[in-house]
Amino acid sequence: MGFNYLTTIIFLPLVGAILIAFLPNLRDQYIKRLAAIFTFIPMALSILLFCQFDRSAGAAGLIQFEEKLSWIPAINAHYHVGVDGLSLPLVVLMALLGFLVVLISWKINLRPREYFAWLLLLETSILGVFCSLDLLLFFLFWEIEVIPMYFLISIWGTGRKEYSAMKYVIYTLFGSALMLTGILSLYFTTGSLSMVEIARGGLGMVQSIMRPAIIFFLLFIGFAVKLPVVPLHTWLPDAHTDAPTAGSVVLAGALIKMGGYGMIRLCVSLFPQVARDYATILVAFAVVSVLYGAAVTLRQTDLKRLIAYSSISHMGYVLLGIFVLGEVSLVGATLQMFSHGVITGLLFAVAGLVMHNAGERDLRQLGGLARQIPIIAVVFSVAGLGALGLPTTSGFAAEFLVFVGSFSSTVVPGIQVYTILAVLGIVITAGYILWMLQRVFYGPVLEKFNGVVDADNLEKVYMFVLVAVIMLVGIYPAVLTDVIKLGISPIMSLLGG
Amino acid sequence: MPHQLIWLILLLPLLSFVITSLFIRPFLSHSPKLSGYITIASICGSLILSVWALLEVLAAPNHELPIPDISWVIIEGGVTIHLGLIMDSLTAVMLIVVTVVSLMVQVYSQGYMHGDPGYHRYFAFMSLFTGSMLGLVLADNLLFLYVFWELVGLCSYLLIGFWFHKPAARNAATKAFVVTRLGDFGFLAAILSLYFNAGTFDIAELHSLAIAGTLGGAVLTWAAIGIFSGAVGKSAQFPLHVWLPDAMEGPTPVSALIHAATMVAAGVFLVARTYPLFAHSVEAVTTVAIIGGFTAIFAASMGLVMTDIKRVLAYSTISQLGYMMLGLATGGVAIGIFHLFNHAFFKALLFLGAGSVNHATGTFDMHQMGGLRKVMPWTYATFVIASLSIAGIWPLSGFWSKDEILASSLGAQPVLFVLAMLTVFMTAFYMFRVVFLTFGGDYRGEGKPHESASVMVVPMVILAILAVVSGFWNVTGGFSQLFGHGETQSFARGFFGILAHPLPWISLILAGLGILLAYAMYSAKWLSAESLGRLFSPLYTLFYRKYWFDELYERLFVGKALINGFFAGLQQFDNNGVDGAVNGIANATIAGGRAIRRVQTGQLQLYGLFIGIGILAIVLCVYLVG
Amino acid sequence: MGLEIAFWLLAVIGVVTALAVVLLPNVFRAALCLVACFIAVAGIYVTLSADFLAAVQVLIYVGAIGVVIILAIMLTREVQRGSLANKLYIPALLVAILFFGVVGFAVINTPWQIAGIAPQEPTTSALAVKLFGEGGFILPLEIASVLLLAAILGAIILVREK
Amino acid sequence: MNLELFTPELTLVAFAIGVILLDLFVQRKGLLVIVSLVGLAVSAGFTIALWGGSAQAIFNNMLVVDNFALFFKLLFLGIAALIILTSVDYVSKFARFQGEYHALVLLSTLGMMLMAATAELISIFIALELTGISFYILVGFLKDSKSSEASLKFLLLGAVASAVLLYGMALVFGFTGKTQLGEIAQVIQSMPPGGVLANPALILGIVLLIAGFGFKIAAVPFQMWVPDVYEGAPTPVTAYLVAEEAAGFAIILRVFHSIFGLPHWLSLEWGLIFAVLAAIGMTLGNVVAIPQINIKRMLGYSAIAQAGYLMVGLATMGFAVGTDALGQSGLLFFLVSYALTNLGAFIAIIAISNKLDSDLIDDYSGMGKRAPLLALGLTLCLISLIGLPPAAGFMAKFYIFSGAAQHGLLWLVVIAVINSVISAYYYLRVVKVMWLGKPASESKVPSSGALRVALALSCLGVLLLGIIPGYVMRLAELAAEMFGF
Amino acid sequence: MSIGLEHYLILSAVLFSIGLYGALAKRNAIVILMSIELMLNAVNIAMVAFSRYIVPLLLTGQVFAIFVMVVAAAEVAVGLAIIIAIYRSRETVDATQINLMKW
Repeated sequence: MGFNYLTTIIFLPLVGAILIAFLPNLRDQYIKRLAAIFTFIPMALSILLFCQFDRSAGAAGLIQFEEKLSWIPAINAHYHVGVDGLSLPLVVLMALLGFLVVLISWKINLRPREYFAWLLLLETSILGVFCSLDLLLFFLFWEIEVIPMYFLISIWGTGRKEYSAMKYVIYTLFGSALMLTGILSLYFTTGSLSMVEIARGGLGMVQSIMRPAIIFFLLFIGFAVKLPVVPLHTWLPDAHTDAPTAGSVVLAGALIKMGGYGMIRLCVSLFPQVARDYATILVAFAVVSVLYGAAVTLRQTDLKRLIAYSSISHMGYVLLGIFVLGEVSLVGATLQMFSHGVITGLLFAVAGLVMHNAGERDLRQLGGLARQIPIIAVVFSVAGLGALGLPTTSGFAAEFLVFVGSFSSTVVPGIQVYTILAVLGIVITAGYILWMLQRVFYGPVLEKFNGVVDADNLEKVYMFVLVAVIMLVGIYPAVLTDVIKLGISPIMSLLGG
Repeated sequence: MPHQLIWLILLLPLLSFVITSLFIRPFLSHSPKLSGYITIASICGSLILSVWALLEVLAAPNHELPIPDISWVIIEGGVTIHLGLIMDSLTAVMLIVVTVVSLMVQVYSQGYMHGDPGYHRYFAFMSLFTGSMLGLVLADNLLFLYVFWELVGLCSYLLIGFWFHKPAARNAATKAFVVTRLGDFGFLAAILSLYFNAGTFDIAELHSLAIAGTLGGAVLTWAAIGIFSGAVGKSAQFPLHVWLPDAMEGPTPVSALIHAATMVAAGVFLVARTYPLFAHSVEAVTTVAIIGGFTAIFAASMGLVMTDIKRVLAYSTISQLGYMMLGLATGGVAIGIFHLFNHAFFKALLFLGAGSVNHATGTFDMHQMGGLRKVMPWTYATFVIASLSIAGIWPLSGFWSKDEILASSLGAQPVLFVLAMLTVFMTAFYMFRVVFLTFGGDYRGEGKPHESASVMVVPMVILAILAVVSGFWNVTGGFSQLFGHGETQSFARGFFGILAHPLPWISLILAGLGILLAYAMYSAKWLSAESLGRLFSPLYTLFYRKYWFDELYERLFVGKALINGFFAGLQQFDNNGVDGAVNGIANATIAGGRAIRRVQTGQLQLYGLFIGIGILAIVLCVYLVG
Repeated sequence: MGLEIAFWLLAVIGVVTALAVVLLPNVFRAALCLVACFIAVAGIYVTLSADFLAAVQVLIYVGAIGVVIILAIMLTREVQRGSLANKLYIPALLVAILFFGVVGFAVINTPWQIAGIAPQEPTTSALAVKLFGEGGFILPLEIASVLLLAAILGAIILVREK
Repeated sequence: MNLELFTPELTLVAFAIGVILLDLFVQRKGLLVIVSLVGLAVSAGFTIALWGGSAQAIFNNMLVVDNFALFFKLLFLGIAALIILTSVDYVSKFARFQGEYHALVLLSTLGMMLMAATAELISIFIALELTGISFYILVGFLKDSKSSEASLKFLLLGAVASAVLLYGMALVFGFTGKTQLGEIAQVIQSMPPGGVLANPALILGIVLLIAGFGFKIAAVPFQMWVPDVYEGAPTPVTAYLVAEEAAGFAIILRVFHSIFGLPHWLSLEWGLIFAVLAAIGMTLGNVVAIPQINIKRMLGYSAIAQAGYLMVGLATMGFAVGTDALGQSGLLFFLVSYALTNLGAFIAIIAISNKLDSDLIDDYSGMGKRAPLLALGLTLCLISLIGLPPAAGFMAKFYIFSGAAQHGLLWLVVIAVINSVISAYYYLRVVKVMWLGKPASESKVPSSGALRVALALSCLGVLLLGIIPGYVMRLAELAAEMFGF
Repeated sequence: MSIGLEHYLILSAVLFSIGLYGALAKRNAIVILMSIELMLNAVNIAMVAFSRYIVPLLLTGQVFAIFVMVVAAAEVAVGLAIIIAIYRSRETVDATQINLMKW
């Protein structure tokens, strides 16, 4: 394995960021091209990775494309990256979005130099989170993301952007603070920072020093803030709403997936027993998130805010899928993370387009745009239908797997009831998605929007790509599930399931 | 020919969808007709294949053709989901229904949609729908079926909202989708629980398990009821019937195809498809019967008073679907499906007729019509045939299937039988009310109506023929035979022998009375509709306001209770409760900072004092603790 | 016996003058009391048979520090304005008393390892050895010299005009 | 007695005096800067030369030369060098006292180096006072009202504190009859194990020592001088104060590790005290820093908070059993990264306020436009102060907290991490003002080469410590293990 | 009873507390300085007493005391210098007036 794929994928955007930030007198166009190049290569590589990934059953639980070298001997930390079935899809997702958001931001003309620098730095950090197998490295990447996001929201955002940005930072830091404590406890109880080792070694000795449940929840809260889980969710609507389009896309598309990923990677894999013990409560939280999120979404009148709230509900499915601790449900949860990433990413992208072109974001003021901007309307509808879990979109495949998995879970008593309640969520979802669609695109054609322009070719490109991904995964999910299950099966063996 | 070809039946229309939407619409929009032709061609292909399939099935020993599966998702130790087709008599019949009606409608649409800006879109959706509908009837496992189930729902949504700039249309579309989704929720839950208990999505396996009894008791009942709730949603049965009348906002051919002949019948089909599950649960089957019977008369009652021709037809559809449910529940698959089979043709025909009328007069309000029989004879003739057929007049197709349903319901549920009989009367009445108001008397609207173009008339004629003859299939008992029960008899014997029984006569008489009443009120004007309306004014308003169900659901339930009530509360809680707490903590910290900094007065001796106090505090703590 | 009397006498003088320092409103008098207190302390040293130290005390404190302080008082013309207590004197008093209590408690309740031997006298030469001799406190001495250098620098810088 | 172990200090004295004399003759004051830097460099050279050897003691065990001391000496020399670089422009404010300024910087460095190295109460006290007095003077160097006020407060409170410290030393001395740390340790450990109350004087002595040293390290409740002094002092001196704090920690570490390290019940005693003080300190500092409008004052409060984090290391040392040096090494590493970060921040502030003549945060509005690089540097340092990667502060916190967590101080760690969340709020406020605020004027903010170099150096250091801290951590470990009392 | 270590220690404690009070309670900066001198003297008494009673032959305490005196002198010098500087700029040495910087 000569070529260090992952390192390249992770750090190319960083290199790009540095170049963009410090190269003297760059013209805006070059900045954008530079950004495009330095995100396109990682995307291409990640797709290459995806193709090269060993899907044979023998590869179950194997870390592939692993790179490991000593980093901080003093605390026995390593630069240790690698992907397995669990992280690979998310890496691909982020790399994909990473490139597309550059296209999405093509029209940014306010301080582009800083903008794209931050954007690329952000991509590096998220990719790093998904790739790193060393707790310290993981946490390092996890924290790096905060600052770029802060700037993206507070400078290029809209509305109460500074408030939202600060809120985002404080919330995230709060979560990661507890997470840090958890990681530290994990470190000194096991003496290791390697996720692989800890997972393999189990936590026999932890018992003696401190209750694993404490560590589990310290970590869990950290991830719960990101995911987000009601009632730790209130940063999300503000941040998503006030962030610039690209910011929202990354936030919803990849960033909040770090939470779900962390839960599977750390909480479940390292503490199977604790997860089992507390599954019921966590599942209850999941159902609450689903229904509560959906209900509140139904009340939103701001285009982006509505989409933002819908994320809460959709991430509830992820939580459900994770903590019913079934193989199918976990696969479903991972798939849901991917599919939500693509779908909501697209939704935000198109919503941003609508707002940019029509100059209006209040659903009560919008209407009839399907006549003026048919292409955007079609794409928006496809994304929306994906969000409401229509078959042949990835959303359906993912949610269905979650449902099947959780319904037949053996861990949580009375899980059927929970599941049914969660399923009820899709009805409400249909409600608000269609309501949004009809408010924006249907109804009498309004004079004031006559000048509104439809998507240009650049925008068509990323729309088409995302739509294609949605449909592909929806029609033939095996393309992902075959990979994901390889990452999940070892966890199942840990769970003794 | 290899049986894999059957995949083509559903793939052809989907293909035409892809072609029209991805290539023709963007690149060849200047030649609108093209997409129509492609659609028709593809459906023709499906039709031919369907006929071939039907013949194959008829030939096959147990009326079933094996078709290899395709694996969709496999998670070892988890789920294994295959996609496969089932090709049995039920499917075969449904295929014929769908393809034939669809084809007719497409041809008709050539004329009806002529010059509409959304011409491409229309045919794209239409072929998508046809493909999905065919997939729905072909699917061999519940998941796959559910996929197409949702897709047809989507198409219905898209086509109802086809004229999206009409607020009524867009609301109707959303309403239709959400209401059916509500039913689908039950369906999905049922699928999950079935998978949980039986470990499979495959319908055949489920059947065998149900028959073997390994799958039974409450589980089976609930699963069956869950499935039925899906059917209730799609087939607009009570209490989820409210969406169908509004759905009439879509183009009329759409109503003919989707909201009369095929999609709404999918509910009936679903129940038939999973019939063994129902058969082994008394509760389930009774529920179906009661809902069906009640819906039949309930809907009919509203059909009596509507002035919008399409809405009358819509209610009649609901009522007829109720019949089918009733037939399924009481008489088994064959009877229910047979009515579905016949109904598809004459109801489609009725809608096409309505469409043709509307095309001529530009309205659906029957008060704006009248006297059209002179100007549009073809439409008139076919419409009357269809009306007679739906009214169940011997020997038209409606008679045969309806008769069987009545017979079986008499055997099973006398009460329901009575309701059904009343419905027969009502049906005859409102249908001929339409006939007389529309075609009888003199023209009340403005403009000069004229007969529609032949491209629209021909399909109607074909359907009219079918509406007459389709019923004959089971005169010999051949249809039931196909479903493996009933014995065959000579055509002549069945054709006339039926009249030897009393039951048909009762229904015929009731129907006749209905027609007579309609004639009396709306043609001969022996008694005035108004006075009658005044006479039964409470009843009239009750019917006319649709039992206030729309108000109940939309205003009260969804509007007040949920969205503006509970959800609004949640939102308040979210903003003030949860988020308020968050901000509260933040502000508290800041306030704390402001407060504490006051201690730093700049008095150096105060600082010194703190040093002293600090020392003392520490020492005392240590002494007292230690 | 003489020792006791001497101690008590000096102690009383010391305490009284000290109190005077912190209580007298007139700065000038306070300064004088301070000097007196220094002298009393010097006496205390004598009773502790630290003759050289006593001498140094007189030289440095009385001679140097006392004079400098009085000089400063003159410079700042604070005599008339007097030196009053600030608002904090009550808590200050409490703290002082409590502190005394604590120290007293500690001192009384601690088993000191008292060596019964008589102290060596005279101390001057011994101290010289201690400070400069082999194994003596040379390091602090050197640091102290640097410290004084710094102090002189500082005094100059701070007092001189810009 | 081999004096080469004493060369670093001697060099400094020589150069200090040299600078003073030179000042009398040369006109180009720039020369002083170079000479001082050379002095520091030479001294550092000697220090490095001594590194790695086993612990030795000279001046009959009053001065110890061990890795611990050398580590700190290097730290102080480095800081001093940066400070002198930083002051290049600023000294113009000191009119004709530039020579004295540099001399005093060198002398104070000497004092701190001695603080880190002395192992005998009297010497410790004198070294402490040398440092203290030099700093009193430096703080008052501007001689304007604010500066003198700060100096007076610092001096009077410092004097009280050192009186208290002396009293503590007196009690310890009286209790053991020794002033050598080593001998004192022997006496205490030879004592029969008894309850605390058996010898209250010792406990009182310990507490008074904590108070005396606590004043230097800005530990609650002896920290109240910090904001005023930070605000009033000349900015380079304010930056320099971090070194004094570090020196204070050096002494505390040495004294408490070697004298009171054993018996364990004793170390638990003061370990807990430090833990509690740490918790209060960080919370207080962070909370009160929020409403500040003067950046120097804000950083003063933040210094209190950081001292709280540092004391987590002390507490850890108290709780650690046997030879476990995690607390110390964590503390040392934290000190290095904190010093670097703080310096970086102040260098940027100096550069900016040289032009603005204001320390108000609001006046930093739009610095992102007017001085992008300065703003970037300041931002990096503030991020590091929050404790976010990829800056040094992150690693430092991780390291020091891991030690604490390891010795059952999880509660303290939780408080600490929550605190760093609070701190993000006010640190980021500065960042926000700089990058989001609209500039008061379009004019760029120039900065001298020396400042740029200093800023670049410290930022580089911050980044390196944040990304590849391994080497420095190793040094810290060596230093922490090599305690020759 | 004969005079013992405790007596001297108590005396030093008394003087120290008096000094502490003065340092905390007096307005005049110079008096504060004086009070601090008192505290230092108190410490010295303790030192010498310890030296006398604990280690009669070593005189360590006396050495300590000498150094304390040196430091005291230095502090006084610098302190007064600062006070005078302040007095120049503000015409007052009242510690309660010296509170430009607060909060």
